[in-house]
Amino acid sequence: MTYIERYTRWQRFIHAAVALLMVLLILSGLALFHPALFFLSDLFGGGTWNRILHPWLGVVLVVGFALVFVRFVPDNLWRREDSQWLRQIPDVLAKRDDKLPAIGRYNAGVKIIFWGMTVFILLLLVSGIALWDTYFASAFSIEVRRIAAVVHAVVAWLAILFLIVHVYAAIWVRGTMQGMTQGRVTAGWARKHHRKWFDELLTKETK
Amino acid sequence: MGFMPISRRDFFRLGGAGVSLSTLSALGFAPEAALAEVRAFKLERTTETRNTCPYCSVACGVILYGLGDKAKNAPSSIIHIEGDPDHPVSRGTLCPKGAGLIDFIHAPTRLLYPEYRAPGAKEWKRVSWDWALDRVARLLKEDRDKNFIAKNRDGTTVNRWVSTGFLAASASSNETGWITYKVMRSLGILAFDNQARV
Amino acid sequence: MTNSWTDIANSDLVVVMGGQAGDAHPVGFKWVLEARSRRKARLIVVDPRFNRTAAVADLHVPIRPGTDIAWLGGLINHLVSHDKIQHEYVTAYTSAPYLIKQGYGFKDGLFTGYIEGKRAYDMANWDYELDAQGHVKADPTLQHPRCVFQLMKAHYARYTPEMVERITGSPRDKLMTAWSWIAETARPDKVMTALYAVGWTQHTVGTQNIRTMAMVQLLLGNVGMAGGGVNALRGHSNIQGLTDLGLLSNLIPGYLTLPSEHEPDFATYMKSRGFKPLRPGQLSYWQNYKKFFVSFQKAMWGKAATAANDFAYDHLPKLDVVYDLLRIFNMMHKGEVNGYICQGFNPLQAAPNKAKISTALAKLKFLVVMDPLTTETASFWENHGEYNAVDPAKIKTEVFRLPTNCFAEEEGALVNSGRWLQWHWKGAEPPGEAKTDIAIMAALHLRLRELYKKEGGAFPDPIVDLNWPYIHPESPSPEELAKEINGSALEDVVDPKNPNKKLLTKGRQLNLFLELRDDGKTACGCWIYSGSFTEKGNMMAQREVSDPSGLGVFPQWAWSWPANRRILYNRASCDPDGRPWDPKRMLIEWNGTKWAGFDVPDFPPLSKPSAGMGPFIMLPEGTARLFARGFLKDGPFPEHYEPFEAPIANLLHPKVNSNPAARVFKSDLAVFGKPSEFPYVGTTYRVTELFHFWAKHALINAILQPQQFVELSEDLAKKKGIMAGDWVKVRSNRGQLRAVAVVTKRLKPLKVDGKTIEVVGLPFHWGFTGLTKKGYPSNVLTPFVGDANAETPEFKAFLVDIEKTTAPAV
Amino acid sequence: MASLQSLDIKRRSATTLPAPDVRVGHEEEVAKLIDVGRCIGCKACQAACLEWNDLRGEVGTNTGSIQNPPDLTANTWTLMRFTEIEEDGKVEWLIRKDGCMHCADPGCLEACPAPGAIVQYANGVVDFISENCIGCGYCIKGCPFNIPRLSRTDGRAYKCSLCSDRVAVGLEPACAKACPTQAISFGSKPDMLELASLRVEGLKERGYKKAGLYDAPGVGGTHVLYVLQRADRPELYQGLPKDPKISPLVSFWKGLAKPVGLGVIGLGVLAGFFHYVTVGPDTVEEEDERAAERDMAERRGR
Repeated sequence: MTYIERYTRWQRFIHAAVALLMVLLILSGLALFHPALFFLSDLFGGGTWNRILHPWLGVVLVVGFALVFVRFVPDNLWRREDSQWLRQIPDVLAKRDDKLPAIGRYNAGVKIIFWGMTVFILLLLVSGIALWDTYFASAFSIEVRRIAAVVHAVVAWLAILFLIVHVYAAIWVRGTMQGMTQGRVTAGWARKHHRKWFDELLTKETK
Repeated sequence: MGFMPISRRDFFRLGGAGVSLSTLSALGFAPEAALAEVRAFKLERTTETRNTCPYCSVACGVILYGLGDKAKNAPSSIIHIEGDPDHPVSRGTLCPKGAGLIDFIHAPTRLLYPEYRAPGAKEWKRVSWDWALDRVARLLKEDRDKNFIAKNRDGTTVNRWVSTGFLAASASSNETGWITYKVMRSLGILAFDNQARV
Repeated sequence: MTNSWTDIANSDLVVVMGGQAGDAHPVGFKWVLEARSRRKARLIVVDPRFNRTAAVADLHVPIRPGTDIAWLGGLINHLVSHDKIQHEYVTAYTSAPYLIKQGYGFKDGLFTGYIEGKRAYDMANWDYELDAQGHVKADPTLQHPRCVFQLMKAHYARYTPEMVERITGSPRDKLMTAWSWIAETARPDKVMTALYAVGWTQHTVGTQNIRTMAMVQLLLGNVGMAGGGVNALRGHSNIQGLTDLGLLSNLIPGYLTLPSEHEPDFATYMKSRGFKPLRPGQLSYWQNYKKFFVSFQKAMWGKAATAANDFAYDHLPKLDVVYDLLRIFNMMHKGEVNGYICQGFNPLQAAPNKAKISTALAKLKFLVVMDPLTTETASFWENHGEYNAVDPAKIKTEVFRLPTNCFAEEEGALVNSGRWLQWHWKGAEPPGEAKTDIAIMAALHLRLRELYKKEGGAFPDPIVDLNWPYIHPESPSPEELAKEINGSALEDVVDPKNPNKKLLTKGRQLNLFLELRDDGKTACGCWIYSGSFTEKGNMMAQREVSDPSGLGVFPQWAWSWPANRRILYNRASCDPDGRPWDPKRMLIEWNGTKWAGFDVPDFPPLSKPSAGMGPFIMLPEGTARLFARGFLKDGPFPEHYEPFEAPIANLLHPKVNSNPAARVFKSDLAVFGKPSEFPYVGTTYRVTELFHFWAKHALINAILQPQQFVELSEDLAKKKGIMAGDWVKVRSNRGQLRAVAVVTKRLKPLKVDGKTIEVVGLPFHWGFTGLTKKGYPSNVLTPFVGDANAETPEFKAFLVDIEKTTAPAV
Repeated sequence: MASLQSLDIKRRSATTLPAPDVRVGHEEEVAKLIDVGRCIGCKACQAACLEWNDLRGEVGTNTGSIQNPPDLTANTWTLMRFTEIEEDGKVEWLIRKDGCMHCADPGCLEACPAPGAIVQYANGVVDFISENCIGCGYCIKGCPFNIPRLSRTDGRAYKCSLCSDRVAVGLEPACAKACPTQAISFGSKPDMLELASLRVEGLKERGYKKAGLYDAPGVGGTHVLYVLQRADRPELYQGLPKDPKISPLVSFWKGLAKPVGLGVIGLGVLAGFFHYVTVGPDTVEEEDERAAERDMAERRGR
């Protein structure tokens, strides 16, 4: 079997870091979001540590995500075939790959996640700062802070939903995880799911 | 006759103590158990002393709450002051000055020992009471002996001393006032005044 | 106070003027609001500022500082000309009907007898016309042109509403509303009370300010009534007690007076203190003066005071002049004083013209300060930058700072404004090495006595002879001292009519001053306190809270001087026949055989109404004086004089602008400011959060009012480009201070004689010690001039200028 | 959960189960009545609060007003707010004691994510339990009156406890005891409402036609009541809200959003699960690999 390198070591590291942070943020965020999940704060050393760590984790996440963004933004620009792929989402879900258009390195799903997360993280950053009373209590009016609380909650919720899709897709589409964990995918995987990317690689190689 | 040297409301100190103490301890004040608990009532076993606010002449009744039960080995410290509800004028109320009296008692600027400042000096120097009182008595006597006027120009006996003066307080007790009067007048002091003047 | 704090609740109308009862005495002020709750009483506040008291008032009347006599004189005119006086009361209980000597008169601002150059009056003619028996001539119809009533009417006829408005700046509508409300209380069943404080005393016409209100209250029949009276709200917890105990230059405890040098012997001294009744059948209680005096001498010098030596009369110093605070600091300033002891008093902050006080202290050889706290006075030689710019090296004064206990660490009695002697108990030991004032005074005495015994010296007798009967001579107990003040029998006294009846038993405490004797068989430190610590025990420690009257008398709570009487002149609450003017306010009444009721009668209990004794038993005429015969130095009727620094000339008599009998030292005359240079009126006052110069040492209070500020109107702020929170500089001709501006709607410019007059408010609590931010005493600005009678400095009206400045360097 | 006598807990923050409630409704609800018409702004309440609760802030500066400190802080639980107004040439000095209103429907408690950090006792007192407070500041956003403040030093939120420690042993709050002019009274809520109506009447008799009670129905009533001279315009008193209620934003955030949000997330996970078990994994088959090899060989071969 032939393998193709999909992610470098650095790319895997930064993605993993962001993913880890995201998990921690979701856990600590959910602890504060719903009393039924407050027990999660014990993972962080209790409610107060949970409250202290969450915003700082967020800051680190923003930095990490910025690196991810810079690296991956060229591959995530929208292409014509992405729209076609999106229209055929039932075919995707039903594994009718043969009916789908050939797509590049990333499909529309990933791109939506990518751009979604970019927007969400920006919103979470801004609303999070407005909520960060320890340092910024006097910088925002109560009303602004209330709006920020709602924005932060709703956006975080959307982000979680996106990530569920993202993670599920990775699990569902076999061979994907390997790309992020070992950096390589099989040629068959590439050809099946990202035909255009596969072709581009071949073209590059044979030039 | 309602003489009441210390406190009327023995309720907190004795009678009620058994009951309330057991109530409190039954709840457990171990921090880990404190799921939702009001702050412990801090006057539970303090000693109450009746006093009068020393500021203005409304003379509100105050109760001093002293740490400890006045046992020999536990010198009391006042931890809280609150209005005396029995007092007919103040009825337990206080103004912001009275309500802040605790910080007067424990002011960081309270004087703790006699001090002396020599002519031209830039500093206070701690001295002993004996030294200070001996020195003041000596200075008083020197000035009195030198400037005492036994007779005026007409030859009338006047027995006065006006080169030293005394300014009495406005918040000291009658008993302090009386002994001050005795001591100062016996010296023949006329330059004697108190805050009532201003 | 003639009445008590709790009695205020019995009023129908409360007039707060010359003080700010709510701001400075919030707890006592509760009884004003109680009067509102109970009887829908109204509250009038007459004050330059819309203060905290005004915040809950029914009417606030602004007034220019220092014009209270004009305001009240106008009120007298209003009452008299509208016939709003309580006729029966005025005729029977005041001096209104009495005839005054021909020689009395008033013209162009001066009463007769003015001695130019001496700043004093010959008061000989300010007196009653007497008949052959030495009794006052009277005209009960009040029609005689020389009767007090007619003279008073004529005197105040000049105080028309127009004139009062021009002088005081009080808008006419508010003035008339206030006067008409006050006039309503001329009815026997309507009572008004007047609450004042140092807003009246701290003027060069201070005593007369109070007198004018007393006259108003007499005309309205409100003196002696529950809910009435003229009530001084004393500023400090025991100013009343220390004054009762005579801790003033010219006093002996119980308002006896020290001899002057014109009274070389006891007989001469007593000659002017005979107090012979001026009308038939009057008590003239001061006739007992000798008993009080002799018993006092026995308390002072015990066995050394004998009939043979006129009870040690020569042990007392004889006055040439009164050595009040201002005089002593003036002498100090001239280098005539060597030693000074301050016991819990902070004159560097409290006395006028700080610059002068500071210079004066530096001329002392030694200064002793006894205080629980650091004080500015003890530290007057320390350099605190702009707040106390002195050079320690140049100050040669030896200073002693002796730590004393505070209230919580002692027991003893304090006398409240209502004359209640209340005992308090000790809660803890003083911190560190602090000692009680009693122990310090005892230590000084014992040392001096020892020195004089050993070395001799100038007239040691009064020191060596001083009665010192205490169990522990170095620390007399408060109870011993309290018993000594109350007095005891020194020998058995038998009833002359019945040899088997012992009137007094040797060594026993006296029950009351009625038992005092002039033969040396009793000793008593302060006669008015006699009854406070009897054989029954410490009456000042009584804590019975019942009030059978429902009028707030509380007869068994603590003990009230004199004789546990709660409302002075309460005989005047009844008509001449002994029936209460207002049955709902019954304090005492004649029950057919004696005077009885809820309060101790201020009257001989068995004196029948028909005997005609007047209710003002201390006075030889038995009635209250609308005309102060030969008593006050600046006139028998109060007259409006401008403050020594005033923005306008006296509209009534421009040639006699200020009080012609007020005492001014020459050097101080030179530093009065002119309105051209200092166009605004400065006035000083307290804020509620701080007490004088002590509460700034209490953290809680420092938090509540952390930094010095001055108040000014929005108009003045606009004119001077000052915004709230800006730093401003306030200057007078004596000094300047820097503070934060509080710009407020509560100060408004006043229209005074067509001119606009601005008042600058100067709360006075800050200094260079304590926990608040450093500040200046407002006394850097105030003038060194005193009231004609009480020598109280004029802190309440002087001239300043104000301008924007920068923050002080930190 | 039991607490001191008479302080059974009625509500507890961030708790999904109801509190034991058999006693609730049978214990007397307390209230503090603040009659602004009798207030002289002496700050005795402020001093008594600092004293009793052992709070001491910093000695600040004067900012051009006698209101000090200028705002509530973590150690200033009550504050006299001074407002000067002038209408028709008449000056009025409106002085309001600000502090926690102890709402029947407390926004702070609703917003609080920390279990048991905010409780409401059966007597109506809303108390912050500092041990449980995590310092998130959500209570501040939840409060319609802008009362809680975070401590700069320990990071926790603080506010007036209505002296729950005093009330628990049958005493009145320190501020109510100290108030020299009876502007503050304390008692059962019905008693306070009755007293309030007398006070309102008194004010009306004295010419304050717009006098009235402030009991904030929008938050279910409060356990701190005001009698205002100008009940028609509470905002005159330094922004006392005219019709306070918990912000709809907070209600959404802490109401609907919580179950719906969590539910949808759960549904998302379930959707994935069932998709997986029904459709099965999207695997790359041998055939795909071969096709890829073929393509590669083809391209290389060309």
